[in-house]
Amino acid sequence: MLKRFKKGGIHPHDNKITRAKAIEVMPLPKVAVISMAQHIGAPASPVVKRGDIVKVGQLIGQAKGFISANIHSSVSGTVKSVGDAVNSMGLLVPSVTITVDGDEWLETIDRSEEIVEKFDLSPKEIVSIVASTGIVGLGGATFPSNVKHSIPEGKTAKALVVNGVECEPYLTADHRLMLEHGREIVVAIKIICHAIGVEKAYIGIENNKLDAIESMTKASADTPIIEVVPLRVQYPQGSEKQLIEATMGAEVPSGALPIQVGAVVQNIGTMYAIYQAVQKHKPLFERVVTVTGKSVSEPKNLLTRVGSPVNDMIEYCGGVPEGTAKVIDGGPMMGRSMANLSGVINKGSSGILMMPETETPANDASSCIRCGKCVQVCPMGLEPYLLNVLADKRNFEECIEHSAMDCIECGSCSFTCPAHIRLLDNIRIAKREVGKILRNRK
Amino acid sequence: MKSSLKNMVVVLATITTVTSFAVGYVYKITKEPIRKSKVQKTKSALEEVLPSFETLSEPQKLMVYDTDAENIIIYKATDANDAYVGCAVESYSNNGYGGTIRLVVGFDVNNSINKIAVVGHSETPGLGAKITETESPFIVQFQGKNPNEFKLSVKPDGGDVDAITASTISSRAYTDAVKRAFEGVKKSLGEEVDAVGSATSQYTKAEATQDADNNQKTDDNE
Amino acid sequence: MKNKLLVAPSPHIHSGNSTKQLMHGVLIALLPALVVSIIFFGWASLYVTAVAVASCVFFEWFIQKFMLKRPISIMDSSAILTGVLLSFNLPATVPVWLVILGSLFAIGVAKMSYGGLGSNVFNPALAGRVFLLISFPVLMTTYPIPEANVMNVETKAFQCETNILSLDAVTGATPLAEARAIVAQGGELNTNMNLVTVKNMLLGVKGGSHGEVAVLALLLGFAYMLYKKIISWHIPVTILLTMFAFSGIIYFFDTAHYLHPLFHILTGGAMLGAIFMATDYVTSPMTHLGMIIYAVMIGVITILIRTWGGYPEGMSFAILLMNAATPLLNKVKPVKFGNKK
Amino acid sequence: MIMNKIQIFSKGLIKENPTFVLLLGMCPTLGTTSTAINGMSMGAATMFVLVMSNIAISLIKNIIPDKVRIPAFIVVIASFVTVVQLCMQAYVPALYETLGVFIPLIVVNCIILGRAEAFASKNGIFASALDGLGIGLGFTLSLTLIGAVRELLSSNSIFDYTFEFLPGNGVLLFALAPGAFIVLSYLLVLFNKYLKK
Amino acid sequence: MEDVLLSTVLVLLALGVLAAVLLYFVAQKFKVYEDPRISEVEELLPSANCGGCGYPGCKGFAEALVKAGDMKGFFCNVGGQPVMDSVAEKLGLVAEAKEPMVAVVRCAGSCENRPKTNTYEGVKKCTVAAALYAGETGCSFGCLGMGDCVDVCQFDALSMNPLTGLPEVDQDKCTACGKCVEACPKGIIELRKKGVKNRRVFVSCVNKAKGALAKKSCEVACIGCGLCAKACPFGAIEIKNNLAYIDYTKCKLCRKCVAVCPTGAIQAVNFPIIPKKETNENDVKAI
Amino acid sequence: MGYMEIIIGSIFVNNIVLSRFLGICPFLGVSNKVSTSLGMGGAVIFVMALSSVFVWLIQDLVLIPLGIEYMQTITFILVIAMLVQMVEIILKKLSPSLYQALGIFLPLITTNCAVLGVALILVQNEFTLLQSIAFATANAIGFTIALVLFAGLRERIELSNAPTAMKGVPVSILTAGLLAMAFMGFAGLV
Ligand SMILES: Cc1cc2nc3c(=O)[nH]c(=O)nc-3n(C[C@H](O)[C@H](O)[C@H](O)COP(=O)(O)O)c2cc1C
Ligand SMILES: Cc1cc2nc3c(=O)[nH]c(=O)nc-3n(C[C@H](O)[C@H](O)[C@H](O)COP(=O)(O)O)c2cc1C
Ligand SMILES: Cc1cc2nc3c(=O)[nH]c(=O)nc-3n(C[C@H](O)[C@H](O)[C@H](O)COP(=O)(O)O)c2cc1C
Ligand SMILES: Cc1cc2nc3c(=O)[nH]c(=O)nc-3n(C[C@H](O)[C@H](O)[C@H](O)CO)c2cc1C
Ligand code: SF4
Ligand code: SF4
Ligand code: SF4
Ligand code: SF4
Ligand code: FES
Repeated sequence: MLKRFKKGGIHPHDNKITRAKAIEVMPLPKVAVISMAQHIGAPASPVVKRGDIVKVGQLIGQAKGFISANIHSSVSGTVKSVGDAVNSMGLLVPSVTITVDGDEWLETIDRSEEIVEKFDLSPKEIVSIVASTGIVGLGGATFPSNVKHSIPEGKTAKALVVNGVECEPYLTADHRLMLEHGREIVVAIKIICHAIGVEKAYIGIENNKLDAIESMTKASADTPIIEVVPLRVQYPQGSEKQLIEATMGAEVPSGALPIQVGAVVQNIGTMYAIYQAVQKHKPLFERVVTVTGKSVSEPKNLLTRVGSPVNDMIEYCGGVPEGTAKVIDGGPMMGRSMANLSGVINKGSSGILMMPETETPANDASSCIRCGKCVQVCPMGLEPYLLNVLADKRNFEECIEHSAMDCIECGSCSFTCPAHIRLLDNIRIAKREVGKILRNRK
Repeated sequence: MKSSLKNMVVVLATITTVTSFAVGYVYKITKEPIRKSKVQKTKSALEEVLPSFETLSEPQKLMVYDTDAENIIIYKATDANDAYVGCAVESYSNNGYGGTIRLVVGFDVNNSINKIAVVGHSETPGLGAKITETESPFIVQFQGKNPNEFKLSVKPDGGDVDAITASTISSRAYTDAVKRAFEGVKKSLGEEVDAVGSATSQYTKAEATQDADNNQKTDDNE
Repeated sequence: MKNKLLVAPSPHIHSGNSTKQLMHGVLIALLPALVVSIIFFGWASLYVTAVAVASCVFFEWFIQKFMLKRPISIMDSSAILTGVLLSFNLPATVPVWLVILGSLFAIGVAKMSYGGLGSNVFNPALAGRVFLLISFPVLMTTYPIPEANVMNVETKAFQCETNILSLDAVTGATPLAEARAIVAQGGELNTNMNLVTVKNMLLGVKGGSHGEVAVLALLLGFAYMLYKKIISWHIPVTILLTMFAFSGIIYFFDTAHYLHPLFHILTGGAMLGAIFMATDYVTSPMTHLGMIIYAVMIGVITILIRTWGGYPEGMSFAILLMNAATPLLNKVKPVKFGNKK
Repeated sequence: MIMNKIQIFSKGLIKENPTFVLLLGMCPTLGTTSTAINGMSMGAATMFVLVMSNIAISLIKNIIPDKVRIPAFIVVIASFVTVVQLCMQAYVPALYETLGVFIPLIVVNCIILGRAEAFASKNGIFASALDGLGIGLGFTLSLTLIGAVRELLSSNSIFDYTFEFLPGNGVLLFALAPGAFIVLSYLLVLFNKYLKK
Repeated sequence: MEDVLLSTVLVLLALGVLAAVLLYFVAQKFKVYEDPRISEVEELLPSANCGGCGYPGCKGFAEALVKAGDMKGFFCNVGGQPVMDSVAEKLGLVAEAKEPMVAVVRCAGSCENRPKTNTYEGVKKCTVAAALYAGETGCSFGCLGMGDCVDVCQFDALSMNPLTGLPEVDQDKCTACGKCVEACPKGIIELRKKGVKNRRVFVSCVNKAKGALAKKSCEVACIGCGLCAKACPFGAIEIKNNLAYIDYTKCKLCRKCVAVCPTGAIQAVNFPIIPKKETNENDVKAI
Repeated sequence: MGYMEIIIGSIFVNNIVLSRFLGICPFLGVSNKVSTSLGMGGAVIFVMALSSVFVWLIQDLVLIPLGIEYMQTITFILVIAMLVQMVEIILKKLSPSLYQALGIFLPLITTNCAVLGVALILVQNEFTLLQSIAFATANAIGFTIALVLFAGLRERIELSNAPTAMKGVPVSILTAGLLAMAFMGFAGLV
């Protein structure tokens, strides 16, 4: 019996259309709009001004504060403007807009294909490289990785858990990386194990990616500290708390961080970025993005520069298909649907998904029939139906008692509700308000 | 008004004295009517269930079964010629659906049932309470029957009584009370078979009921 | 872009479940029992079912349209289900007005007064049945008896066809009521255990409400609902086990006056109640632990009422009582992630 | 002045109806309304006590020390209740039996003590009597109404005047405990809808 | 017979006296300090102890009320309004007369002024949409039009105008409770001075984007041009983050600003209609 | 009457609220929340058990010997009122925490029908002292069970969308009705 997390979960159809499509390089954009807010935490402050000439890999935004990350230019050319730009959600974000001119990289970056296995760095040095190259989690949360690698006083890490689950339907970016760059990822794992001082690393991969399991097993054959853990398919296996339970068997207590049980979780893409940063001196300015959808004419996995317009990418894959109702940044379970297509790709964008109206949930919520299905599927053991009404009645105090803050926003409850209630919409509001109340209490 | 120990005591004392006096006075006035109304029920029940009669004997209290908690009371009736015309029995059964059912059962000279009146019950309206509907087949079936020939238990229990639909329990209890009355009569007559014809003490109708009054149970909250 | 993009918070896909689908699933699961009932009781049983369904749907529509002035939701089929289950709880021979009155109570009082599907706190069909049982005990306990010989069944059904609406009621007590009568007369049960054979109990050749008799057909429905994941096993299995165990204990102490445990779970509304009525989502607890406590209590109360109470059948009351306790049982939280050390 | 008095009297009927608006004295409201006549009698008995105790209390209000106010009022009210009890026992024994324990329980009916405290202990005799009469009448009417509806539904009759209304000789449930609650609930809805402003 | 009367009187007398004495001494002996206002309020209450108010008896009610220090949500059915009034008086909780305020909606982005650029399909709540994105139009500051404010208003003072897609305040019903201000995730509603004869002048826009961007998304947006601030003789207008704000404590309702605003973002309500308005509109077109 | 019969009878079969209709005011008033209803239930159990003792003593040692049973109503209510008030004062001093949990409900209990009603019923039934206590306690437990169930139901109804006309009191009373209907299942148990 394969391992998996125990409580709740759902089985959406995985629709991995692009699983066999090798990573392709996306042509350079004409104009790149690079957001200063590509990580959770405070936006970086721009260190270039209008008219400046920048090279690929050059620092253009300086991290500001603890959970913030450096931003590097993904293109070479002239800075067109520095200031607010409208993103794909219609919101204004501080950005640097660069008119692209050629493709001139910083000389320090090693652009060769050769795999550099050896490293000779102290943990401190590794962490500082990860910080200065602006690496954030590519699994979706865009949490600055160096923070995770700095184990807090009094805690010890026991294992690195590499998240190769990619449980979101449609997305295949991590899958392709594991197939094409398994060896590099193994090197990165060794680096981070050294950085955080552990002798054990798990790579969790669901068994709908048998080729990836095989590829990673092969790549890590000579590295005994790495254990590839095949997992039974179940959404949201990729969520770090669930993954830690599935691989290590430990439950991260409510409100605590993974390090509480000695785990550090990193996404496959992040590991590949770390390899490039440490061994190739390449900051994080490009990533693999899956452009997909059932009626997209040429779905692809694209290695894309951060700041490339969404529109260009869609055009490159054959344009918006007839009947598309939603374009989603990310996967169908957790991704955000875009309000316009003039936005750009960020570090956290793992996919562009185009869905026809027939595939999106109908907007016809009826009253809750108390079937308990949401309770049964919630991986956190919450009572979504209750949080939903409590939030609806604005009774946020009681939401605290019912652990609203534990919700990982996986969406399993909304997915499964036969009454088509958008439970998570209200629960998110509950989390926000509860957060406010808790902060005020302190 | 501000309270002090003195005025508290004085005022409360005054009020209680005055009101208790008043209440006590009302009690005195109503005592008699209350007693009357209590016996009225039995009295009219006796008159209703007995064949026409002139005088009633002294009530006789009797324990029918060893397990009984209460007495039944028998009144023997004689006509103007002092001839025994039957008797009335205050009987009961504790097995009703809502508790005790109290009946007055009238027997004629042959110990056949003359009429039965319900004087107390707490059965469910619409179900068990049908035992009070004098015209109903359930009640009528008892009239004129001699329990020596008519087996006093409901049909499901192997007797001759047709139970009220969906109220077997009430019917059973009712029948039980009638049976108890009958057993009482048998017992009473068996002991004083001779005495019937030459009862020493004779009462007029009015006196008889008066007497019945005095023998009422006085357990109610008077 | 020609048409505007749709924007919504995640998730952007749905399992495809719907309330209507679930209700239809339950209806399908009830079909075998209906078929058996028609075979045994004739077209009258279909007639009662049809009247109940029609009046439930009508009342729901009427109330929503003219009294609550809310959107009409009869399309979710829950009223149909209430109608079917209500009728299954009635003897096949009840007069039409009784069925309609029961539907009015079930839908009007127990369901719509609370706001309709999902808001009610008591099982509407059971509320309707208990209302009728208390109000019209005579009509509600006059059962037609299906022919004891299965071979005759066809001819019986045939006869009824010619005389659809007036099934010649061969009235009789349910096995439970009969057993009670025997005890009441001072008889002993162990000598009378052949009231109904186990085979007849399973097939449904016994007196009772027209939908509750066919045990095998109901079990078939149960299997279907389990397979379709409409309900989980917790409530039905626990109720039946509890009934079996509790009545078994009583039986063990006095075999002469108490019924065999198998008899308990195969007769009366045990199967119908445990499988279809105690499991009603709206009025049963949400968590598995809650469900188990709920089910154990239903089992215990049912046997208590059956054995010592005024009504021969306790299932309906037990479920209603535990419906009332459901909000309290919902205070039993699911096991939260992160409690294991 | 006249207007004022009329108001004191009439407010108990609808605006401050003790049953449907204030929701007081719920026990007799539910417990004694199986028929119209029972409801009416209970209402009348309560009204009598209410009027008398209002008068008595407005008479003695000035001489009662604060601390024993409640015990004093209770004694006065309880005395009137006992008087009613005795009189009913003597002259309408059948009624007394059906109303049972609810007659002595008039003592603890919130309406009575409430009116004593809220009105009689602050107003003159005439006004207090009117107040008691109005509230009492409101109570009586409500109880009669509930009784009538229950009697109609449960035995197809009102004040024992029988007619065909429901099939099956009426619906027994309405004569029993659940019916009392259910009828009251729907009457409240109607009251709120049509009478309460 | 007579001794029944006698014993009746004696028993009750004894009980009465006992009650008085016991209560007196127990009360003395077990005295506990509590806020004297509690018993004062309790005195005023009817002592029916009916529990109708939802509190455990009149005392519980009095305690809760004194603690809350606020009459909101407290009502005694038995005593009715007169009792509540006297309680309020005792506690000095009579609402003191305040400058009358009213809620105003600071967004004029109706469907015409502000075209839709996408369609929202989540739970129809402003808070939910606001947490997700900018909204169905190009303006990321304006009203989302899903009526959270309408839902929270207990006085039925707000309603959604289906034509404009904006909430409207019924100035006669609004009690300035501020619920809607709290509820609006976009901070669009503000409580402002009701004004002489209900007349008010305010900037009906909260768009902080630069002029061009603001104008692109909405016809009537404040573009932060500053003409109004210059025109105001009382210095009541301040431009911050590309947005003008009129301080109602300084504004004298002269309406000079209304005349100069090139987009018509400044609203003057309840003024008699004067022909000047037309020139105003012509001005807009000219620009 | 056996103790078992008294207890089952008063808790389930003749439940004081749902079948005898006593104490409806606090039943409707103090059932907004399960937690409060538990406190109220505790207080009722305490007061009923205590007052049953005093009531029995008065009835058997004073009223019956003197032949003035008709004074029941007045004396009982006086005694109960006095008792409750004293308990309240004493509790407040001796155990503020217990007072917070139970004591605050005490005044509410004095003047509700349940306590006096139970007192009158128990003397009517001519119970012994022990039987009286059992009867009173069982009735109070019955009250508590009904109250807590009802409070749970009300909490739930509060969160669902009852029709506007039914919201609040009407739907609560309706629920009490259906609860009473469910309790009728116990009919005949004793
Ligand atoms: C204030 C803060 C401090 C954190 N510190 C750590 C840390 O010390 N170690 C770590 O592994 N993760 C740390 N995290 C990251 C979280 O554990 C988690 O990886 C991140 O929130 C994204 O998780 P997700 O992608 O599952 O949503 C921290 C997060 C926050 C908000
Ligand atoms: C519901 C849910 C599903 C997730 N699924 C994945 C996933 O499939 N793959 C992944 O790498 N991270 C996934 N994450 C993010 C992880 O929790 C975690 O943040 C991440 O693996 C940490 O690595 P990173 O900091 O390198 O991104 C998911 C998070 C949530 C809440
Ligand atoms: C509320 C209620 C009241 C009842 N009242 C009575 C009653 O007054 N008398 C009675 O015999 N049975 C009464 N019953 C018991 C049932 O009708 C029981 O089924 C019946 O007595 C036994 O069935 P049978 O008479 O058809 O054999 C009552 C039941 C309930 C639920
Ligand atoms: C598994 C299942 C069981 C149900 N059982 C009942 C039932 O016993 N009675 C009923 O009226 N409705 C039943 N329904 C339908 C529906 O849930 C019911 O009408 C709601 O209680 C009305 O709000 C059931 C539905 C499902 C899915
Ligand atoms: S979104 Fe939150 S509440 Fe819903 S299933 Fe996931 S963790 Fe549970
Ligand atoms: S899944 Fe939907 S219908 Fe079922 S309990 Fe949860 S919210 Fe209610
Ligand atoms: S919520 Fe308050 S401030 Fe807003 S409109 Fe309504 S009454 Fe006025
Ligand atoms: S004013 Fe605010 S709360 Fe009201 S509809 Fe607009 S955005 Fe929503
Ligand atoms: S009338 Fe019974 S408690 Fe109020």
